Amino acid sequence: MRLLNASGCLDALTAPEVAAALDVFVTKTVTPKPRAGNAPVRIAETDVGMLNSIGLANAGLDRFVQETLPRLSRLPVPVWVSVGGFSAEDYAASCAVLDACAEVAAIELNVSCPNVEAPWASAWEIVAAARRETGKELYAKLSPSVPDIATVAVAASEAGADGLSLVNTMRGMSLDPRTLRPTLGTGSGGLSGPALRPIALAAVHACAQATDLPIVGMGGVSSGRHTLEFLAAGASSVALGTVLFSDPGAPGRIRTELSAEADELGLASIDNAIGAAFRMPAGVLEGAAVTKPPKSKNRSISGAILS
Amino acid sequence: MRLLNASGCLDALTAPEVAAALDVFVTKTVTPKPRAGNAPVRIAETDVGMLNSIGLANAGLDRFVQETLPRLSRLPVPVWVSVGGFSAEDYAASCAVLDACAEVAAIELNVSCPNVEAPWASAWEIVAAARRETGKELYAKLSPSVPDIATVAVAASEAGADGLSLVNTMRGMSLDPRTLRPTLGTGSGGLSGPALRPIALAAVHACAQATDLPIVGMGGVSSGRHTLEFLAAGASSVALGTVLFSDPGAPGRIRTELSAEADELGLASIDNAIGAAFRMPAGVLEGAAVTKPPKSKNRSISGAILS
Amino acid sequence: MAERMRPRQEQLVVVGNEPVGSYTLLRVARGPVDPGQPGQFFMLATRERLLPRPMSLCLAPAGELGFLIDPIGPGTRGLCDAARGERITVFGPLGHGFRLDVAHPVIVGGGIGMAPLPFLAERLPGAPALLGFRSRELAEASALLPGAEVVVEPTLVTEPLTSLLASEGDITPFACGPEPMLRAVGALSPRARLAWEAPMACGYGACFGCAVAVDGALVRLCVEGPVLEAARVEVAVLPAGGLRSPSGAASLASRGKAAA
Amino acid sequence: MAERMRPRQEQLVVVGNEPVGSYTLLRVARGPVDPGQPGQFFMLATRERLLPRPMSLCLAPAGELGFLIDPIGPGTRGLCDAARGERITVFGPLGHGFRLDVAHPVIVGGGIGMAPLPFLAERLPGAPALLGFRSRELAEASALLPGAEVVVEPTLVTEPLTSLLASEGDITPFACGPEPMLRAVGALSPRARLAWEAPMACGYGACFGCAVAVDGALVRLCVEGPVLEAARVEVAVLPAGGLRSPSGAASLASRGKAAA
Ligand SMILES: Cc1cc2nc3c(=O)[nH]c(=O)nc-3n(C[C@H](O)[C@H](O)[C@H](O)COP(=O)(O)OP(=O)(O)OC[C@H]3O[C@@H](n4cnc5c(N)ncnc54)[C@H](O)[C@@H]3O)c2cc1C
Ligand SMILES: Cc1cc2nc3c(=O)[nH]c(=O)nc-3n(C[C@H](O)[C@H](O)[C@H](O)COP(=O)(O)OP(=O)(O)OC[C@H]3O[C@@H](n4cnc5c(N)ncnc54)[C@H](O)[C@@H]3O)c2cc1C
Ligand SMILES: Cc1cc2nc3c(=O)[nH]c(=O)nc-3n(C[C@H](O)[C@H](O)[C@H](O)COP(=O)(O)O)c2cc1C
Ligand SMILES: Cc1cc2nc3c(=O)[nH]c(=O)nc-3n(C[C@H](O)[C@H](O)[C@H](O)COP(=O)(O)O)c2cc1C
Ligand code: FES
Ligand code: FES
Repeated sequence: MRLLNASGCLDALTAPEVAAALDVFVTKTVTPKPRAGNAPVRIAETDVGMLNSIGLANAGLDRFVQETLPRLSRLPVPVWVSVGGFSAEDYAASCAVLDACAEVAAIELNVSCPNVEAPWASAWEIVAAARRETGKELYAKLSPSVPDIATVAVAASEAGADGLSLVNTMRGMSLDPRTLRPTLGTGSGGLSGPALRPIALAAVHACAQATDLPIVGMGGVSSGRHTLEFLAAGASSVALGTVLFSDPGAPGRIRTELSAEADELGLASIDNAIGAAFRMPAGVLEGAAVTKPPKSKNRSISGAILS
Repeated sequence: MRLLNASGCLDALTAPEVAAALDVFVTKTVTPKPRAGNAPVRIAETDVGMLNSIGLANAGLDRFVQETLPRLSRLPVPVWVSVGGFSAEDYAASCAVLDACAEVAAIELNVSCPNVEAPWASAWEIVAAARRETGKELYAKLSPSVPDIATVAVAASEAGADGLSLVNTMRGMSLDPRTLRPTLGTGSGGLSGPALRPIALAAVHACAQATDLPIVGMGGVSSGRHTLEFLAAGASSVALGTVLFSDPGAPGRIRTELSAEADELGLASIDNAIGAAFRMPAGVLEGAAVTKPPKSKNRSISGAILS
Repeated sequence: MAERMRPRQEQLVVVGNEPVGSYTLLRVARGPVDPGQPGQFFMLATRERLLPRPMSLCLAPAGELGFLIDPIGPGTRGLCDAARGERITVFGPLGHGFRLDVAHPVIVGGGIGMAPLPFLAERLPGAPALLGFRSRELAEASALLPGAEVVVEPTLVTEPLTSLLASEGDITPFACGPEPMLRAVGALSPRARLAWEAPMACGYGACFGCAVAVDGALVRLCVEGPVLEAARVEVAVLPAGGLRSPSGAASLASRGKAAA
Repeated sequence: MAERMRPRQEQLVVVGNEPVGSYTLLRVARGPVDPGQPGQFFMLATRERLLPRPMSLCLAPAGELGFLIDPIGPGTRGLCDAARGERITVFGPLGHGFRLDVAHPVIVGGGIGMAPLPFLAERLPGAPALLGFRSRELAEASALLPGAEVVVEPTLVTEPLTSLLASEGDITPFACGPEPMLRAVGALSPRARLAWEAPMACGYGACFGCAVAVDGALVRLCVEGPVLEAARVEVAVLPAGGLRSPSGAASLASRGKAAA
């Protein structure tokens, strides 16, 4: 089990001690060209989570590679670089550059659906293009705003991804209580935090069932119990996002809470909880080996009937 | 402004006094054939909402028309029938039958994405097929689990829908705290309640901007303030779902809270708040006329960049 | 529903909250709410939880409603922590309780399933009562049903019931308890009246969450039950092992610990 | 960040919570937390809200940290309601405060913008102070800055400042207040040191939510500020009308009422 930060939720240069408490540091998404990001107001709080419309503000790949990466390499933990873009070529070009950087342990592709018509098609295209340019570990980060995230995960897997990061934010909105106009400058923004947790848990569970890829689970994790649940649903790593804003000490606290959970469950290692949601009650958590969740290639869509 | 119940969240036959407190009663989704629904456990509570996997349990269209509809016609409020199915023909056949029933004021098409590959294409297909069979008012109820709900709304509008119901549940999951296995019998289920509110508000806002159709807003509404926010985002009606489970008196309470909000805002009618989120600060809520939100046919997809 | 009391939703004041063994007896001022019939239930809203929780009426002293609560999760723990003077939203009475029209009733309960039985016993004066518990501590709750015969595991409550059925053939068990117990009682006596449980979001027929199979068809337990005649219930559609079966209750934690 | 105090995250005990006019002075036991420099801020977690709220340090009496809070929304109201003995999670000191290295400082504040000024005045003994408020009641908070010249609307604090600048040209304003006030002060004196505001989720550079344009580039106010030199700030990227401009503050409610 590895503990990461969620992309865009920590800057290791302004808070190196927080990054050092993780197993992996993930950068904010880097795009080929610099981006100022969206106009303020960029963040808002709702009763069930927070909204952001940062707009992928970043200094661009060149400055990232020249200025930021050398400083990040001094961190005591491996660095994953999150890559974004507006076409498969964008991703491919960034991967080609990063492939040459020894400091980069892995690349996370922020597949934020440039092609809304067919999310799995664009995931396939982006991962395949990136795969051609790099031998580094490639994680595909997926959006939960699709009818069936498992089909997107399967496409990413078939295109050559080495892992999945699940999930990105959902579109949400809040209104100013006095003017009744949108709080965020952009109208709507990305919803993160508690509201995302059941959605993210379902996404992790569905993708663990549909693919063999290792999964970084995230979405509203703020305790050892939540971390345990993502592991049980099939994630082997968990990333902290919104919780870091209110609690920069969260990595240490969550590790402590996780060992308490493991003790409570009688587990030698919390890793034994990975995939527990897929095991039959009788075999639950017995033995140290990690049971792989069953794969079903021909998943039935009738599972889509909810209410 | 009309107050409705959300489909599947009220049975007017077991609770006629709750239904009578609404402006419209909406039935649970009726399918052509009877459905037993999913195996228990069918409901679970999470920290941010509830999960259900009822599985469209219903007695089927024939029994609905013969037994239920005559009893519903005794209600003091108009009845909308929610229709579900597994193909466009299913919807069309049900609409043909219901078109002949005088008791039916409108039909809500529960477009729960039988075709996950292209949500707007299946919305178009279903609405168009239904439209051919009935002259009754047709509301298309859409899922928020799509990359861009406005494109689905536009498709429904172009296929002949008279209105939109926004939104249905999102896929979510919770685990039993002791066994770490899914709480619901089906694994995952539909997430409703508070977690859905910012998502639903963004969906209403986006669809109000993209189409001219009247909108029934729903998702986590549990107070007059929430109702007001959905109106401001562009809904002209609001439906109550999960809140009815904990508070069958919610319709009356929310009406009282809404008049207090209107007084507080200095509005002659709460209808003057409809679309307030689209108005320029200077003109906010002045005058009694309902300002239509601006329509943009060529909406830019770059709005999809969140973080 | 015509013959039954119209359910009311009221904010009722907590007047007492005392431990009874491992359970808690929560008493609220009754206000205008009718206690209904034994076996009927109320939905109790709990602090900071989205959904209310179904609770059988346990006792109906003048001006009060009493609920016996097993703190097994966040909702029931919240109710057990309710302080005197606090207000709790109560909705009921709901569902169909025990029909009392039999000559020789016997009251049978297991664990927290004894909750509806003290109120039932009031309406069935003289009926013998049999209670089974998993431990001595849990058995303390039997004080609420004076005169009951109490057994503790490994003895199961079905043992004294079997003897009674053997000696007096025409008795009708009125039972509430974990699903395996209800099944066993139903097998011993198909005309037994059994109070079942299912997860409930609303308690008044709105959500279709509480479906159980009766006479082969799924029905809403909150509408048709919770009390049903034994022979009519097809328990196979309840969650594997039932909600309160020993296997369902055996937690990951306790099993993990035993293994460690 | 090398020269500054390393921020700490601690649960600090509330030792006092007193009204000061319409504001509240929240005092917590300092524990191991350093008060930092005037103009630096702390993130205060609030009951039941997801995100902490940025608050300037107002007073730093021995062993305590004091915050002056305007209850304008759920977060600030929660802080104003904190009871003595309650623990509050405090993270700081954060950001860059006022550099004090000028010959003739003048302290200028508007409304709740006076929050960081008492602590600043301690470090700038003898500096004249000018405070502006929208009402007499709000002006009661000026008691925390004894000796300050206080004006109430319609008089704006820029009026006495303009006079002072006319008579003593080499003064440097140290200002905190609503955005239009800061703009006006910056226009009067481009070398003014201004404490800006932006919505902040984290306060330590993690979220990029607090972006403002400085020298034409978007920077994080929590990292580069909140105190910035007037001439460097391009206010155009702040939300239309600013966070605390009179037009921004004019609520739907008050406008609606006026029209009614
Ligand atoms: C008609 C009816 C009457 C009831 N009367 C009483 C009563 O008088 N006193 C009383 O204490 N309880 C009663 N119950 C059960 C009670 O409603 C549940 O225990 C409660 O809803 C659980 O809520 P929770 O938040 O505490 O636990 P949850 O978090 O909902 O559940 C905690 C754990 O217990 C399991 N669980 C959930 N529901 C049940 C259940 N019904 N039985 C067993 N395990 C469950 C869950 O799977 C979970 O592992 C009644 C139930 C019904 C349907
Ligand atoms: C560096 C810094 C230091 C600060 N120091 C102090 C201080 O010492 N004392 C103090 O009372 N406040 C201070 N603030 C402002 C304070 O952080 C906000 O008022 C608070 O976060 C609002 O939270 P809320 O939940 O109460 O209101 P919200 O619900 O967040 O906002 C309520 C209403 O006020 C508006 N609003 C939101 N943020 C602000 C803001 N910053 N200014 C004006 N209106 C706003 C919103 O648009 C909304 O209409 C400081 C802000 C910053 C960035
Ligand atoms: C302020 C903010 C900025 C974010 N920026 C990015 C980003 O640059 N790239 C990315 O892939 N995800 C970004 N995300 C999404 C997070 O990485 C994460 O997927 C999401 O917030 C869910 O996790 P959480 O609920 O724990 O925050 C951002 C989230 C937030 C709140
Ligand atoms: C128990 C339950 C059953 C539902 N059944 C249906 C249904 O049959 N048809 C339908 O269109 N939506 C159904 N829904 C979705 C609701 O109509 C509504 O869209 C959703 O719950 C969001 O509103 P809420 O957050 O106020 O509950 C159901 C929701 C719940 C909670
Ligand atoms: S509990 Fe909702 S229908 Fe029975
Ligand atoms: S408040 Fe988060 S970066 Fe400044």
